[in-house]
Amino acid sequence: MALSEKFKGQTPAWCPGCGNFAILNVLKRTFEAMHLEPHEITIVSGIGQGAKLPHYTRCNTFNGLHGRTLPVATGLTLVNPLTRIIAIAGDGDCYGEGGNHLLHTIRRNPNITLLVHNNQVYGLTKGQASPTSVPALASKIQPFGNPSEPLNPLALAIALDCGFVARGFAGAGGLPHLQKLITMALEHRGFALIDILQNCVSFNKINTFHWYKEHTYFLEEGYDPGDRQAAFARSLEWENGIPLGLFYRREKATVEDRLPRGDRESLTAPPFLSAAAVADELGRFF
Amino acid sequence: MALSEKFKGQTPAWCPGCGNFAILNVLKRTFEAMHLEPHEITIVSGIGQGAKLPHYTRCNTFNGLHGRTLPVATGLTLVNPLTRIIAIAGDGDCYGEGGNHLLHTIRRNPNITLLVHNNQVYGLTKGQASPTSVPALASKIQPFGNPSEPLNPLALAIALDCGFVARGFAGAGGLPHLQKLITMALEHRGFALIDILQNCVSFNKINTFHWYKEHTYFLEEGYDPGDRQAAFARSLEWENGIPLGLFYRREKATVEDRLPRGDRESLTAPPFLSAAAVADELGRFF
Amino acid sequence: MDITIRIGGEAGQGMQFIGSALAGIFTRRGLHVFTHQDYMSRIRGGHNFYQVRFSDRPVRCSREKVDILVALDGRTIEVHRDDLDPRGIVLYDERMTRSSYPEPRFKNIPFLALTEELGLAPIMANSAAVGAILGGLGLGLDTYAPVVDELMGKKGKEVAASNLRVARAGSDHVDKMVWPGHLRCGEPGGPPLLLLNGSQAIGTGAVVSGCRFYAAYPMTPSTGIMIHIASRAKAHGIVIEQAEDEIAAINMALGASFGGVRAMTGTSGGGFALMVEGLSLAGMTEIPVVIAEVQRPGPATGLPTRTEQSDLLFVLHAGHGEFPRVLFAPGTPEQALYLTNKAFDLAEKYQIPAIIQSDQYLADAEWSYPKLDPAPLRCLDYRDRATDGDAADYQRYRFTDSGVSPLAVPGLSPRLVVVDSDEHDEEGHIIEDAETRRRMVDKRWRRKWPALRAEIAQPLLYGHDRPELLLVGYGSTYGIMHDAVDILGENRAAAMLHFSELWPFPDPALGDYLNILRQARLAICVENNATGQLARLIRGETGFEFPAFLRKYDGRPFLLEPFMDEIHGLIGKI
Amino acid sequence: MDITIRIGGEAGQGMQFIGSALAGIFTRRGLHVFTHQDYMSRIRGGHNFYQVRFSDRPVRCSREKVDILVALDGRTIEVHRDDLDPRGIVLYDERMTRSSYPEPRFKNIPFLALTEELGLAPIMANSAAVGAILGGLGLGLDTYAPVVDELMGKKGKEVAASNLRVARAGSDHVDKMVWPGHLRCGEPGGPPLLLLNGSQAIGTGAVVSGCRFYAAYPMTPSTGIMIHIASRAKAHGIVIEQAEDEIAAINMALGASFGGVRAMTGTSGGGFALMVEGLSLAGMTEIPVVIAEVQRPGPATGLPTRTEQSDLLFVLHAGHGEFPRVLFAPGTPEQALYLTNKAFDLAEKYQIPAIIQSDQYLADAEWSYPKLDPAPLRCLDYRDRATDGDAADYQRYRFTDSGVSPLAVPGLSPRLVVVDSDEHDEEGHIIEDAETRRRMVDKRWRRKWPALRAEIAQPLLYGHDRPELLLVGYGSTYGIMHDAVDILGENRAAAMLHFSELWPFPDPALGDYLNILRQARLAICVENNATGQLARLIRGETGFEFPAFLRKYDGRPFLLEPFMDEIHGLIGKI
Ligand SMILES: Cc1ncc(C[n+]2csc(CCOP(=O)(O)OP(=O)(O)O)c2C)c(N)n1
Ligand SMILES: Cc1ncc(C[n+]2csc(CCOP(=O)(O)OP(=O)(O)O)c2C)c(N)n1
Ligand code: SF4
Ligand code: SF4
Ligand SMILES: [Mg+2]
Ligand SMILES: [Mg+2]
Repeated sequence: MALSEKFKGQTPAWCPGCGNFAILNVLKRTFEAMHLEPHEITIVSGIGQGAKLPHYTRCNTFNGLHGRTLPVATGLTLVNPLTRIIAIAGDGDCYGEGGNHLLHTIRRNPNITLLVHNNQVYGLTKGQASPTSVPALASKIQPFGNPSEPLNPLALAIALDCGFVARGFAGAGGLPHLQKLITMALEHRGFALIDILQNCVSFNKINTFHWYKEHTYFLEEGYDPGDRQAAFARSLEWENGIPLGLFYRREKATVEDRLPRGDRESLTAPPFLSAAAVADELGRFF
Repeated sequence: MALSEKFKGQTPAWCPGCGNFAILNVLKRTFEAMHLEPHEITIVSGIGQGAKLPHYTRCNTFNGLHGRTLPVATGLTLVNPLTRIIAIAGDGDCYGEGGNHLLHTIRRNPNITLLVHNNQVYGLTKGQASPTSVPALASKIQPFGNPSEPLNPLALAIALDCGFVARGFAGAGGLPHLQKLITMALEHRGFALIDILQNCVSFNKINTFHWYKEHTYFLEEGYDPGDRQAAFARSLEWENGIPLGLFYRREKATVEDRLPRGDRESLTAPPFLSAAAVADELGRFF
Repeated sequence: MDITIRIGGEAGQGMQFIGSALAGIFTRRGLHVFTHQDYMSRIRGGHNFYQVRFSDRPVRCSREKVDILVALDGRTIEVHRDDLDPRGIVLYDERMTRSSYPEPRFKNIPFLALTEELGLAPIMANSAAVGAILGGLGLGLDTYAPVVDELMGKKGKEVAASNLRVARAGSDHVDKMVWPGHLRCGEPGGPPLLLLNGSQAIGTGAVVSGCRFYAAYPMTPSTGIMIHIASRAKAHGIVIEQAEDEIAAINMALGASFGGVRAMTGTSGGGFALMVEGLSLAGMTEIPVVIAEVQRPGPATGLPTRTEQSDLLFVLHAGHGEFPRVLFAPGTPEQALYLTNKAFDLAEKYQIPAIIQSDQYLADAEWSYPKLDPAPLRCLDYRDRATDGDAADYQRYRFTDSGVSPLAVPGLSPRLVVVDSDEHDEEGHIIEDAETRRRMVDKRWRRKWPALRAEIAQPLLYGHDRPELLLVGYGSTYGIMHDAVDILGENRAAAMLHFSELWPFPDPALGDYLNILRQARLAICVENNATGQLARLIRGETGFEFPAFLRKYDGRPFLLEPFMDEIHGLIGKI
Repeated sequence: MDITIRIGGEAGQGMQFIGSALAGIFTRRGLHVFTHQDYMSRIRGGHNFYQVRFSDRPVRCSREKVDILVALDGRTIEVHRDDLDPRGIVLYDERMTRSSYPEPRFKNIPFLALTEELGLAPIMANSAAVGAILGGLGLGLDTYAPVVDELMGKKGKEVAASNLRVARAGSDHVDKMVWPGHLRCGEPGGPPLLLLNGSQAIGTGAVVSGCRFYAAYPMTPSTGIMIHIASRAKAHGIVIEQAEDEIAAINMALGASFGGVRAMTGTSGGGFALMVEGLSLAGMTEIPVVIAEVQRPGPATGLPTRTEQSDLLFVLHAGHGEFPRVLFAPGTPEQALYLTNKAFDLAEKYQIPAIIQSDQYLADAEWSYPKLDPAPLRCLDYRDRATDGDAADYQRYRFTDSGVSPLAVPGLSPRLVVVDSDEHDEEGHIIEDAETRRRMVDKRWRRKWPALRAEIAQPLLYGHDRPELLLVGYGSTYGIMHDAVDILGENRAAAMLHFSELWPFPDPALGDYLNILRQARLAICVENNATGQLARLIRGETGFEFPAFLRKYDGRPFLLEPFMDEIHGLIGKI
């Protein structure tokens, strides 16, 4: 299916060969397949290479600070139910600078789909180790490699009982699969995390496109994403093959379920109280 | 064993009946049993009720900002190997404000013992929900209870492959057990997390001392803390009994293992370069 | 009549109950009240006090001298006996203080025994104290029941009824005592007054301005604002979110404001420090947001439950890069209410962050008012809430003469709202060229500035209109300066110049304040800090150099008598 | 001779290689060099350039006019052709630019073909460009090999040898061309010069000051400092830690400094915003720390790879509560080196935070120097490193006349080091009483202040000593003001007043600068920002009002010719 002009945005400033192109493409395809209009979507992102994505399509956009994607998206979803909210972040963005927000957004369970463009490196700032970098990754400030263990975002999310935990790959064979994952995530009620393995041609010479292609495989048909223990076990697989797919899913109450008035009407009307209500507020201190 | 004066500090400002007294006592006992001197210990803490603890014993102390216990302790251990470093934090301190540091300190694996005084509430600020509060906990800013799911610190730590993950209870039967846990943690090479259930008489009327007493039990003799899957499974137990004990242990390289010169000599000498070395540094730009 | 009651004891003993009950009863009887609180950063034990000053005339600050000291423990007597007015009295129960005091001004009243005799719990002894005071003052227990009902809230009628019985026992007991005549009230007339503190006022200001989202992380002394708004949230559909940290709080507020509603956050200095990057984000994205910064003594954790005015220059300059902001520092709950409303108005009108700076003293001090007038409130909606339109019509950052571009609501229409923390073009997309950059800086800052500055009120001159003695301050020193001017004004041309709208700094060309400053024989800059931040600001903005300063930085507010002494000392030096 | 070479192309094409190679070769030949970089926030594509100015006299800023434009793509020609000096030339390869230019000043050189002929990879075509320029300038390839060896680092001898072959081909090719005579160098004499940028200078300043710990989170344009220190870490046992965020970075640095070593962190404005609470912690705990704040245009993410001086007042006032700090804004790499050393010295001596403010321009611009003198470096250890003593002897916050208390190392002796973010007593334990609070504020701030202020140098006056035309600035505008004064000084009494030690603000009573400001017929405040922050600071601290301003806020540095034009415009208005 050729892409229409509907979601055509600015020209990407990514390096040729960067995995971000594939993610952008899949996302546009997903929007088209789901018959979404640009104004029915909001992408909230941070700072990093992947985080530039919303400029390269068309939708409502909040391209905020490095690491602060999730609180912005949360504030938005708590008051405005009019758009599907997609949060886009890098591995540094979301697991490094913004790690705390991930923990607590999972606890809140807002209706947000989070796509992490996980290239296992800091791309935009030129190659430093990210929270998911392997120990062998060296850089000018880590001349002898990365001294910390890589963080396993899937295991983390499953430990926090995140309601939708998946891994995709921004590569040829993985694209229809990624589209399916994103579609499912957008249809999931509650917070959905998709960690997307994405090559960085400029700075990650270890986990290259081909490395990912060789090391990943799809979770088998019949895998049951309802089993948290099994999901945890599978999330720990890495050395002998990296599973792709939906690891864990559980529906539960979302933070929006307790919204007082996140409705269309409250957003079309000026936000003011009636004169009687104002008088009541001012008179409460007798 | 009566406590000597050696570790006697200021008079605690805690409420009578607070579980913090028990933790303080066990800690002093542990110091004495391990034949430590006050200057051989550094307690780094944040802000909260539990975080006041170092003032109530005698040791080197860095009582810093709310949430920032672990980075301070990390900076210290990276340059100064002379003391045993204990980090003390509240559940709000460590899992809320400072949540990001917990993730990354586990990845670094420094030689620090972290005690979390987990009373499942914000004590010092008067009873708001903490990251570990149960949904039923109500407060003046959460009049209808706590809308987020409680965070499971043990599952989180196991997911991140933290090398020492334990739970204690600041209560009668739990005290010798807690002392054993703290001793093991101090003897463990690397980062050790002990989440200590602690009653707050003033603000947590749900998880009271008696509630904890009734709902906790010790992990059985013969439980194998080397099995990560099993540890994860046991860490999820709560409703039908809360296990106490060492859930998971694994020895691995610590961040100090890559220290260039964290030795006593470098700390007794002024930090300056020789004249030749200075000349070399200034002449590197030809 | 001008009577000060101070109630002291350990945290958890219930000083707040006694004080609030008294203050509530006094205002219902039409008496003017000023209260302030002094408490430690602990939940039980230590030493706290609550002070209630009341009068038949308005009162705006606390006195040091105490007329009636209520001691719930022995330490209270030790700590406060030197503050007792020579004609003042002490009410205590020797079972609580664990010693008895033979001097006649020490009145041993068996609060505990009176309660026990009624078969009630010892904590109700506090009602005996309230009853005793009301009895002694000759005010009776008429308004006792409704006030305590309200204070008790959910705890129900039965408890309130029991409290009333204990209060009566206290009152009856005092009837048999010698009570100094100058501490009797007569029959106060007057309609009931309102009683509210700074936190309630800011919270109410937010509610009546249509605030729909408040996210914060608990931090003393700012939590009172969140508590007030949370108590009104259900009635008005306000979303309250406890964030995981202050960084999340401000980013949530910006997300919500982007989403189309008026949004706010609040914190104290340490939490504000964590919001600084988010403040700069508000500046760059031109998203309206209101922030309450409630000061406590710093640096760092400092004295968490005490007061200081030491974040003025910090908050004024917070945030990397250059962008306009509004900074207000109300001096009274009334100002806090209207300035919060004005903060929302200007934040939305100019699409900028607006900050209300308060402090622990203002936050917790209660003031009484005959009424709060809705008329000055400004409620205008500046958002573009159209539900139709075309994506091609709309640019979030369209260049306009005013610098203000239309602010649409995402999802309401086909128009796309694109905001960016990077420098951007009119559509909101990232740019790097010099020309667009320059124009966007002009739009965000230069174009908005003149109109924004014109919104700012001149500082308030109270007292003589050509004063020789001038007290100059901002924020919570309003009350003490006002009352001092009333006293000083009896002998000389005295006035107060109070700044509550601090940024944009009031334009001296639009008013007379700079002349007033210059012509005063003695202008004293009064600040609750160590380094004189307002004086520095005024010097920077106007060139005026103060000849004299009055500063306090021990975590406590100014009290009337020592304040007057210091002023007289400064006058003497001239 | 004063020649400017600008090399433009897409990110990733290797402009930096060409520029660095040329600059290195020039300085080895004893030529004075100034370089600056202009790059986008992307890794490949877009448009970047690197500019090298060299001369037989010192040069301190960039010119707008280009003598030799090296175009690695067609866009470079579009963007920069208007900047070409009328007598300037363009070097390009039509295969790279995808069009050819008939005018004689456009020199089509087949960089790619020359490389391919040697059977080498296309990326080495950059060496052909270097060779061509060296050939054209008449400098030869003598110093080519060692410079490229060093640039290539680990990549090994073989690559370097191949590069040399390509360079020779480029040089030979040019030999056959007409090359304008005024762009030939003759035989430069002089011993080799050093070449370093602001980041390297700050990094070196830290290393030679004995810094043992550097924690930071990557952020352009501050990362260069960390890269330099990391490159020296193994040699000197320096611990380098990439923190999870900037909050962690500053808290780690404080933990390390508490642990007994000199510690530092660095970041840009947005990251500094996140460090503000930690800065206040340094103030309260009196733990020495050095912070580099390397500015880029804000607010928020702004223009991440460009330059601005817009964080001055923010950084100066950052942090809740009141505490002393030091703020330096070096104008050159040389100043950056010595002021970093002074920052460490004062941080340790007064137990305060010391901040070095830089910006992208200073960070990346390279300057040449004959040598860097170790003599002015101050290396004194102020810590108490005794290994004996008694716990009872020691109080971390002992009251002293100077306000400075002994700073011991935890674990070295039985003495206990107790630090606290709450207000504390001499031992470091939490207190809440008014009296201790007041005394601690006095200790931390008032007592230290006079001695600290006396450490601060007066601003630098360069040029005429009683100037009628005075350029006033701070930080990275040093070079442009200096060179402008050299030009202006030919016709009039001109001078520059440069502030590099900004806080404590230089005491006007200790020098003559205020008189110089006042007596100048025209004092122009030069700032790379929109709101004139230095002018506001000077007005606040001295009362001096500038009559004229020169500001630039498009993310680019001042360039010599337009700068001179603007000054002449301002002179004309007088
Ligand atoms: C507060 C703050 N700190 C640091 C930065 C600099 N910065 C921008 S992007 C980035 C990391 C990028 O890595 P990642 O999130 O993995 O995204 P990628 O570029 O790899 O897609 C950093 C450190 C910033 N913009 N803000
Ligand atoms: C930056 C910052 N935000 C908020 C606070 C206020 N604060 C102090 S302690 C605390 C929470 C205490 O809860 P917890 O960590 O669980 O400790 P506890 O008192 O329950 O032992 C908060 C919110 C602070 N000191 N600093
Ligand atoms: S640096 Fe890496 S992540 Fe960034 S655009 Fe280039 S390839 Fe993609
Ligand atoms: S409030 Fe709770 S945690 Fe704090 S001291 Fe009291 S009982 Fe302990
Ligand atoms: Mg990345
Ligand atoms: Mg707690």
